[in-house]
Amino acid sequence: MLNESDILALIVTLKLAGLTTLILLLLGTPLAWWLSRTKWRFKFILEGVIALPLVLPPTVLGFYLLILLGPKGPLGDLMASLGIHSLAFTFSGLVIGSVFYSMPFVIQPLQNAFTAIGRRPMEVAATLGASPLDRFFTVALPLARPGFITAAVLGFAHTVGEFGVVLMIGGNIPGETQVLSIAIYDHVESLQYTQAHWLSGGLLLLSFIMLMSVYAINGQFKVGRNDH
Amino acid sequence: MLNESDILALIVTLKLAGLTTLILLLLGTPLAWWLSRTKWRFKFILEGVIALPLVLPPTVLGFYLLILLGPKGPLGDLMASLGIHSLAFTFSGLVIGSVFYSMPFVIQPLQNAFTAIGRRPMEVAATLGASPLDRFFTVALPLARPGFITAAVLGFAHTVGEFGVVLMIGGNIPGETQVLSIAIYDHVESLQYTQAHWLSGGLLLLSFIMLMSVYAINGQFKVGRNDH
Amino acid sequence: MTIEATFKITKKDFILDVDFSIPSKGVTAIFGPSGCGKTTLLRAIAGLEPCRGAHLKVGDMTWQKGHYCVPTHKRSLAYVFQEASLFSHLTVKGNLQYAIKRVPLSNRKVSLERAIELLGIEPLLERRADQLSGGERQRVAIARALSVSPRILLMDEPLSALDLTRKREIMPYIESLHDELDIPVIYVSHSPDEVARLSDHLVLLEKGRVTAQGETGKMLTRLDLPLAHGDDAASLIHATVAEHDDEYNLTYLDFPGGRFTVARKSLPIGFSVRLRVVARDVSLTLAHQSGTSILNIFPSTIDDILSEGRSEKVVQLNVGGVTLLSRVTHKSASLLKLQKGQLVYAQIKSIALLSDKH
Amino acid sequence: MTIEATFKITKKDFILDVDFSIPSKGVTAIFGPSGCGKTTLLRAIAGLEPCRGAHLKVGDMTWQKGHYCVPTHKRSLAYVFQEASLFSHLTVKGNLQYAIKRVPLSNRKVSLERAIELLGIEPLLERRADQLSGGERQRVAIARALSVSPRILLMDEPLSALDLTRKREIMPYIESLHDELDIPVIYVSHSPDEVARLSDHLVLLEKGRVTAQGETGKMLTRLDLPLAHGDDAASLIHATVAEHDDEYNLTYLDFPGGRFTVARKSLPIGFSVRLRVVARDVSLTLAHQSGTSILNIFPSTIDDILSEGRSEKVVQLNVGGVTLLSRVTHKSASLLKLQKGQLVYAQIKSIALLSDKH
Amino acid sequence: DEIRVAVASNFVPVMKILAEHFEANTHHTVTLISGSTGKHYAQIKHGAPFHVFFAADVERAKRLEEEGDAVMGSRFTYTIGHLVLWSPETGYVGANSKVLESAEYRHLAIANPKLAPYGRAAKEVLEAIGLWSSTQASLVRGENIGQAFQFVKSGNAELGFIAYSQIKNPTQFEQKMTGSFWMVPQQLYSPIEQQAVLVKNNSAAREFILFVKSEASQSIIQKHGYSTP
Ligand SMILES: Nc1ncnc2c1ncn2[C@@H]1O[C@H](COP(=O)(O)OP(=O)(O)OP(=O)(O)O)[C@@H](O)[C@H]1O
Ligand SMILES: Nc1ncnc2c1ncn2[C@@H]1O[C@H](COP(=O)(O)OP(=O)(O)OP(=O)(O)O)[C@@H](O)[C@H]1O
Ligand SMILES: [Mg+2]
Ligand SMILES: [Mg+2]
Repeated sequence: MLNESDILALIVTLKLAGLTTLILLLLGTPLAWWLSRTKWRFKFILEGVIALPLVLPPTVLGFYLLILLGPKGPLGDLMASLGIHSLAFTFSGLVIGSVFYSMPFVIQPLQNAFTAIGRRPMEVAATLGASPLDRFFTVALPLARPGFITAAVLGFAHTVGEFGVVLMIGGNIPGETQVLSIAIYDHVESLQYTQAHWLSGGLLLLSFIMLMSVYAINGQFKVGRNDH
Repeated sequence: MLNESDILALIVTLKLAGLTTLILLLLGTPLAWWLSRTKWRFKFILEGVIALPLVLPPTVLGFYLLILLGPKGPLGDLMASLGIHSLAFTFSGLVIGSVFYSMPFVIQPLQNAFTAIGRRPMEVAATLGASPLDRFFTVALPLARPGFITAAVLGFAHTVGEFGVVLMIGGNIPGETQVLSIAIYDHVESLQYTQAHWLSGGLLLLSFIMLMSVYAINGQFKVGRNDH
Repeated sequence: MTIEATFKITKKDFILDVDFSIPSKGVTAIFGPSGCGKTTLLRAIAGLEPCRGAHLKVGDMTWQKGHYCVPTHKRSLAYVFQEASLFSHLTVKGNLQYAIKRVPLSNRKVSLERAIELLGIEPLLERRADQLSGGERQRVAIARALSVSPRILLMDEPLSALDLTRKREIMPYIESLHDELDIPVIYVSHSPDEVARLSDHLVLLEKGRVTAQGETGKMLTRLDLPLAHGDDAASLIHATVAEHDDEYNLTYLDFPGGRFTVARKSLPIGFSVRLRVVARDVSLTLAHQSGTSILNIFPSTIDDILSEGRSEKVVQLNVGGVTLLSRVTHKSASLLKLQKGQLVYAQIKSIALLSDKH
Repeated sequence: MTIEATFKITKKDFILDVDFSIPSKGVTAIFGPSGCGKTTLLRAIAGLEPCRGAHLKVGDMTWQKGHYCVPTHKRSLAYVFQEASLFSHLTVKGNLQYAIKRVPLSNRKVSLERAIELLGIEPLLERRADQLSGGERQRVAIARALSVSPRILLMDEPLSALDLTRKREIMPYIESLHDELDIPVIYVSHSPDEVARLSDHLVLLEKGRVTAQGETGKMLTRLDLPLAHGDDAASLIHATVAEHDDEYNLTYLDFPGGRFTVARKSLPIGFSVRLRVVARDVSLTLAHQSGTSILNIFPSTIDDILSEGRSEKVVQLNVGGVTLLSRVTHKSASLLKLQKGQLVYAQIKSIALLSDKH
Repeated sequence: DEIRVAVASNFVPVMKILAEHFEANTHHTVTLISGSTGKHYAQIKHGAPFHVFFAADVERAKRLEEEGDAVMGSRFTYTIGHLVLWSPETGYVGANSKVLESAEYRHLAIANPKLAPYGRAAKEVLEAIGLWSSTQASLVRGENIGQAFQFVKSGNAELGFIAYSQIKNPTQFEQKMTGSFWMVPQQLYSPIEQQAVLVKNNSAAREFILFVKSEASQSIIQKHGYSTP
């Protein structure tokens, strides 16, 4: 049912979504942690900025990223002077665009989860001799697990379904920047509905199995609360 | 700078995003609450289903919704027999599409926030004579406030930036289903870059002010934790 | 009027299996070691522990019977939880108001002002829960429970976070509740002192089972129960205010065995009071002694003597029909040749007066 | 070696302003009413309260001085919090291991097995925190703190959730800590009984200020301090084990004022012990009486008499150089014509023996 | 009356001018709905309230007519597009395909041959001059000709096959179009015909179609770099 280029697109998609989620969790975790702890007066500005990419239509966001990353754009200039080739039409470019676009979905659940922990468990860990980094990993992260699940699921799924940004800065190069969402879109646009149905169905099934496993595993560890 | 149709699009957008967020909060709150409390073994399946719309490219999702809601679709049939006109290409159709698409962004933060409350505060409220509904409104909701902020922000912003679904089932009809994101997209597509810039800039500024206000107000109420 | 309860609740390797009936007036203490199921029992009474086939009747209200189960919020009760339980999104005032608002005007029997004053939380009203000290939180929780004007009050170690002075201020207030409001109080405690001071009825819990229960006074002096054997073994005596002595600021209390002399209390003549006499504080002499600072000396008969450990004995005394416990060493017992039926003088150095109305 | 501390911490309308120096060995009790700043002080010592210009030196370690501040995790301390503080994502075992893993092997001085056994938490090891009773949680928290093998132990009302039997099992263990491990313990309590039993040094806190501090024994009997006036006023006496009486199973303890008779304790001859004598339990007679069950009678001189309320007096006695408090009524005082310098016999009905090594 | 006209994105700028003229001469109002032709096709099949459909190709207009979703016999070609190879850099593209053989560019933008007629045309050209396989590695595809243009315009692709109309009439764009281009000879690709059909048979819509077919309209269309049949 799936032709070769569809399979290629599937692989690119999984690679892109996986990498994006990973980068977002890596970047987002410290940022969300900082946001949940800081008493900085103007933190709300930063919070606003983080949610901002959301309101632009993805294609438009992609358009601006294209201009930004292009050789004439401010970032393109900078990168050229550093000897880095243009990022447009490359897999790396896609990753950057997706990271940018899916950021709020990862930051916000994490920030909420970290805030919900409160100060006490961290204080307890400190009195037990755990350094800030140690207690972050051994106390804050496990206690924030529901937030991580949500962040990862939203980040991953959103990247899989993402389309506008990727379309715009990716250039739809098979095996490199052609992702599944574009492939399905192309089928729909070119009236190859049967193929579109198959591909969508497959994607849904795959995602459903993945999502369900995540939730099923998550449901097995219950983060108990000290309130009973 | 903005022509009449842009302003029309802005109004439609705000109406759509506002209504969608409202509906999502109304529908999502009980669902999220139930998910956070139930001990149902197969809850993970439902959780998976809810996150599913995310993985389809919006246009494709819109395509399927179109098939479903169109006069020839199963739902369209049903509605026609009930005397309801097809919902495709109407504002109501847009709302349905957006609700469907933005659902996971609202459910998940709410569910996490509800889970984090734990059982104790609800038990306390019960011993003070508060009925389930009463304590839900007077205890669970206020304690889940960070989750509500996140849910509303993600839901609203995502609907504003949404595009594919709306384009597909809305039909881009000015004054009725043409939203700002599509208007910007059209400007970009028809190479009217200056107008696109102005519109994007305006949208960003507006959204930024709104988001910032939400966060600033949110920052003022601190939901304290009993752990100090 | 009684409270009848039958529960069977299983939690992993713990089983609470109780079936008891206690008077639905006065203070009933649930006493037992850590982990014996006190909290679980209280939660079951409040309807917070799901349990099938339970039976619970409080006075004329049936709260649970077979499949019929009144939900917690419809049970007219108040609950002071063992751990902090203030709403963190409300101030102290908000917490109190949350309770009050849900009581119909006609049912409001407790004056919030008085509770606030008595618990000393006036200056805290605008604070949030996380800005309070441990004891302050506990006091607010007590005030909040009282403002519900409940038909029954459940308290899970409500005073454990408080200092003695506070405790002694609050205890009489809790005692007075059943007089003023005629509401029964079920009071979980692991402090024998609190139990003796507060409770009229006592339920002993061990490993999820009721080992004994009855009137507190009788339970305290029953030599077959552990309470009569600890360092805190004590007897409860009911007496009435007979006379005040203005010269020395004393009050005389009559009980069937004689007259007690205690520091003056502003109580009306004829008022019923409860006295706690700790066994360790009761010494025995063969003759009535003079030239001693001890004012309370009563002739009594030895009812029973039991060894307490290898070096001490518990002596159960009969003072005009009232049971009194005394703890002496083997040595003293044999020096004085104590034996059943013997007449001795019980010297009571100190007495705790627990105001009461029985 | 001392612990020197200067803190000034402001919290809305509460100010903690302390400057004290206490010995860095033995148990120091911080005693004061609810809301006086005990927890805040302990948190400051642990480095959990941000405070500028504070000064804190524990033995030879400077933890805070001007802008220099050792972060909490580098302070070799353990802290038993006032409220539940177990990690909810770990089992009981996980909680204990969390602590142990962070102690270098060479520093592990506390046997986890012994702590587990003593605190009776063996059957709970696989449970999660929300499956424990209040007292069980507290015991796990104590065991966890001990497994840190700290250089100083901070405890915030660690025993308030426990029954007397447990308390009496755990207290000697805590006392023994500074002998076995030579670590100082700072112990917050509002129970005079616990303070007298456990502490060598006492810091009285009131409204954020230190009102007095010193050796516990001396502090308890100082008539200018509130401790000598409550119902729990008591004296501490240091004595040594002199002889055992096999016939009656008694132990004789010598102190400068004479010889105490107590129920037999399995302590070696020459062992130092601490005795607590509650003021209410000391009666006075003019002559040495016989035919009484009271074995401990000592001739003593009245050092001072102070009115306690309107009907009682506190009498400060000198028994061979040791201070003893007695509480009598005005009536007894005037019947016996008690006055400073007079010779009387102090009859002590009951004595609490607190094992000790000083 | 209101006439709803679904227009392929690439033709929207011209259609706007036409609509203004039409509105000035009649009492009707024209609402333009721009979008991709594939989307419009699906929407019309599912009952979209459009009156006229200006497709980007022949295929989809024809299918609508054949499948009975459009008025039989109303279909006509309204424009024929021209393909150019363009670079914003002056002198970069010569008057022939030579620049394509050099390996100096990294990206060559085209529209997606599967979706867009200009993409299909570009593919035919590359095949005709025998460079289809050798340029594979540097090809970037836009979803439509608009995106292909943006790729080049933003400088991310050095050159690309775009529509002549996109650079022909600079008044449409805010900036003056500079650069160099090669007008691809017509014989290298099959004509890029765009067809329209009447979706709803109402008189205002028929009027509008007649207007588009008129002399005046045809000359406007031609001015924008299209041919007319
Ligand atoms: N965040 C805060 N904001 C304002 N006041 C506070 C805050 N935290 C504590 N306080 C006040 O500081 C005082 C000291 O609190 P602390 O917790 O040290 O008391 P404590 O001696 O430990 O009392 P307890 O025995 O009841 O635990 C209290 O009066 C309390 O109300
Ligand atoms: N969720 C649970 N799973 C397993 N065991 C539980 C759970 N909750 C409580 N227990 C066990 O049930 C027993 C009774 O608990 P409960 O809280 O009623 O004790 P308690 O008498 O209130 O003790 P304390 O004085 O320490 O508060 C304890 O042994 C406890 O370990
Ligand atoms: Mg309990
Ligand atoms: Mg405290």
